[in-house]
Amino acid sequence: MIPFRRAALAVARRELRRERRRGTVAWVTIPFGVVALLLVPLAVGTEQVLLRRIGPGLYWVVVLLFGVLVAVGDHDGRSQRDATALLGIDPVAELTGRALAATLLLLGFELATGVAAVVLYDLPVVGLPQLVVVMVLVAAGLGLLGTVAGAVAGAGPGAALVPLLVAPLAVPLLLGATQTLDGFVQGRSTISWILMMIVAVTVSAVVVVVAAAPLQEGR
Amino acid sequence: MRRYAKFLVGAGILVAVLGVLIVNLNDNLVYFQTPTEVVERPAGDARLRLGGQVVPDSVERTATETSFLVTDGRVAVPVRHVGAPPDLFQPGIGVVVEGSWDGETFRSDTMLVKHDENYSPEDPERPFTSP
Amino acid sequence: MEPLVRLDALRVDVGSTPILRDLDLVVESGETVGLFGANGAGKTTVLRVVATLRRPSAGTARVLGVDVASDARFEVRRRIGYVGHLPGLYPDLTLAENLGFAAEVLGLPADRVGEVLAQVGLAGAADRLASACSHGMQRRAEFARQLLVEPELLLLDEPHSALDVDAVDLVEGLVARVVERGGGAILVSHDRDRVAKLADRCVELVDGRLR
Amino acid sequence: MSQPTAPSSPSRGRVVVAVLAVLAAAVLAGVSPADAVQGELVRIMYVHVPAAWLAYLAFVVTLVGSVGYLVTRRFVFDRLAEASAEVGVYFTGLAIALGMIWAKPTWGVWWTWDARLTLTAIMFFVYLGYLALRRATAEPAVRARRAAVLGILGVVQIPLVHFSVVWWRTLHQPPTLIKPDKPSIEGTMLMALLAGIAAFTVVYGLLVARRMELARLEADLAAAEASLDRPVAGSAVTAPELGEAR
Repeated sequence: MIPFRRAALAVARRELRRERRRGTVAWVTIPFGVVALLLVPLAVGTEQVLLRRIGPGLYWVVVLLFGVLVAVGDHDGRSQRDATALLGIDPVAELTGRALAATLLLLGFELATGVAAVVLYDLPVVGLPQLVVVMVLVAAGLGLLGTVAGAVAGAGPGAALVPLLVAPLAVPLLLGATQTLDGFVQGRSTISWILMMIVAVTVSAVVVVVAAAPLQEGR
Repeated sequence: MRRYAKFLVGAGILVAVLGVLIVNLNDNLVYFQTPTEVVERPAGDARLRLGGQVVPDSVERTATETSFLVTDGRVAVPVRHVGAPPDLFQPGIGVVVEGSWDGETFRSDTMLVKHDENYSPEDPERPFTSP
Repeated sequence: MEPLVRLDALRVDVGSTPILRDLDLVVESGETVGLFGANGAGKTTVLRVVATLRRPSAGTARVLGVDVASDARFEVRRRIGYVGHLPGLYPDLTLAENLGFAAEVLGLPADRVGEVLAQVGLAGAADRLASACSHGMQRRAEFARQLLVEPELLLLDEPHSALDVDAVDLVEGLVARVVERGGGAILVSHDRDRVAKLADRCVELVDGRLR
Repeated sequence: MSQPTAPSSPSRGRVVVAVLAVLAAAVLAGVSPADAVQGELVRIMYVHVPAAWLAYLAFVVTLVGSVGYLVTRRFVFDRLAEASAEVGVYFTGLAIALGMIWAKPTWGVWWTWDARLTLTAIMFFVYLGYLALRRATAEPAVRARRAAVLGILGVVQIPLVHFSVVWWRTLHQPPTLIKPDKPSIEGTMLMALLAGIAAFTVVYGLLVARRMELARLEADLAAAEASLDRPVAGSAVTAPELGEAR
């Protein structure tokens, strides 16, 4: 049997390399996310005071909805899956590697759209340690959920279902992210929200481990 | 070339529609309203942007507020701005303030300094001073 | 010693339609078996069951000493080489990157990739995206991957499709290598004559049964 | 098969002219006086305005290339459109970034939604989309045709962006140079600005020529590789060596 760590890291590197070749995240998803941040104020009003108030919420909604597209990545056809399986890669390692790559891409997406949100909405950057923790947790949670959803929906027409499958499940991440930062600004304790996010990420990780073999083999 | 005739017709229609939009959207696309407009069209409690020149000699500063008159040359509106004004704020400069009416005064919480299209040296006598 | 492959009363259904019925087949070490039959006879399904990629509906299939329906299949997969009739390369990676991924997973030195690509005559195309390669070149790259993996059981689905004369020799060389080391091979084709040249014995699949 | 030719390096003369032009513009921008209201911040203008000018120029050239391709179906026009759009996107981004850096100390915000800023951002993203469309389409003729349609439609935005400050009341200042009466800018500043525009235009020409050359080489390479694909002999595919192992 192939060592788990080696297989997972190889899969993650493979997925990152594929993204670099395709450039979908850098050329399509990130610009589209920034366009969304740019357009929403045209609909709700462009007053600086209003935008400073709702800006963080808009940012996290954009991260959630567009982040799903980043997390799903590109699904393999059957022949690619067969070839990978016959290298002796454990299905859990395959999905873990994909989730790892998705998490790193999501961090890049969060960073790029985050800078755009700060600049566009003139947001103050406060509570940097909390912000970093929240961004990492959201990226990990969305990466795991998107990977599972991608494996559930498969390639072809099913792939369009993925955002619908993930978005409702990602509510704890959205709530945790906004409430943690809100709580920091208002001086409330944020630890319970962070704990909730950690639980959400852990549950998603458990789902990946339990569901990997049936999802990857069941077709 | 007949294929491009269709394309040209399409482009022509597009330009015409855009022209109509530009004329008609005028009111909605302006970034701020002038003092004359805000006096003629009372806005109630709604937030709006007001832009014009700061009347020289009308500026009074306190620790937390700045009061001044904003004019478009015809009407002057008293403005009370809460918070520190931008560095470039000075009598005679163009400003856009964001806020709402508080009785007869316009109470602003956001101020943007509007630079005009004229560029002139600090000291017109010595145009070639190096910085 | 247990044979490489032993199929006993194998049955595979898709929905309620049987694809394979009462299939018995044994492949011993050092043996090359040709499996031929018409389109839709179930040839590919046999290969996928043997490759542990598809569960039998009934009967048993033991490959390299383990039951393909058990979790032990994960342990033996690395020792099975399977080239399906569709290429299994990632189209958005180069040939070298595709094989480099396999080498990384298997813990092989990276320069093996260049060696095996040269062996199949693709040294000049190593840095070309798989999507920019013809079907025949992708098949050659698949064979290069088998040289990297060095399987004990080689399963080739229509090995001659999309190949030129040189590459047909390549199939022969690849099979010979595996057999030399005490492994075995199953070659599936609709063309009896071509398979017969390479195989020690041939079996025909008709309507999901061996004849 | 067209034989790939070695890259012709741009004539040294053109590079020297470009370097000298940029240096002259930089010196003029450095010695010109500080602005009465903005102070030293005014120097951002000497790059911001030329960058915005190049954006207009580049997208008009993309229009020319797009129309040229559709009429003649010659790929040189497609390469012109592509090269110009890439340079244009770069300079649009530069103009926006510099504008933000200027806006923060002047207006007090990095960004606001006045007509000029919003339309410029939309133009930036439309041409970013143009480049993404090119990346996403592999077949050269299909890519050129689709890109040409977008390259023609996109140009509608240029007058909108430029005259937005005249047609609508914006926070952004109205044009200083291109307007009915004479430019409202002091002489030395005007010289520095014009020198910047001239220097950037020279650099633009150089970049586009270079990028077109690169695109031609890429196309030649792809054509060369494609023609190697069918007969198996060639540099990409050779006879297997595995036979020796038997």
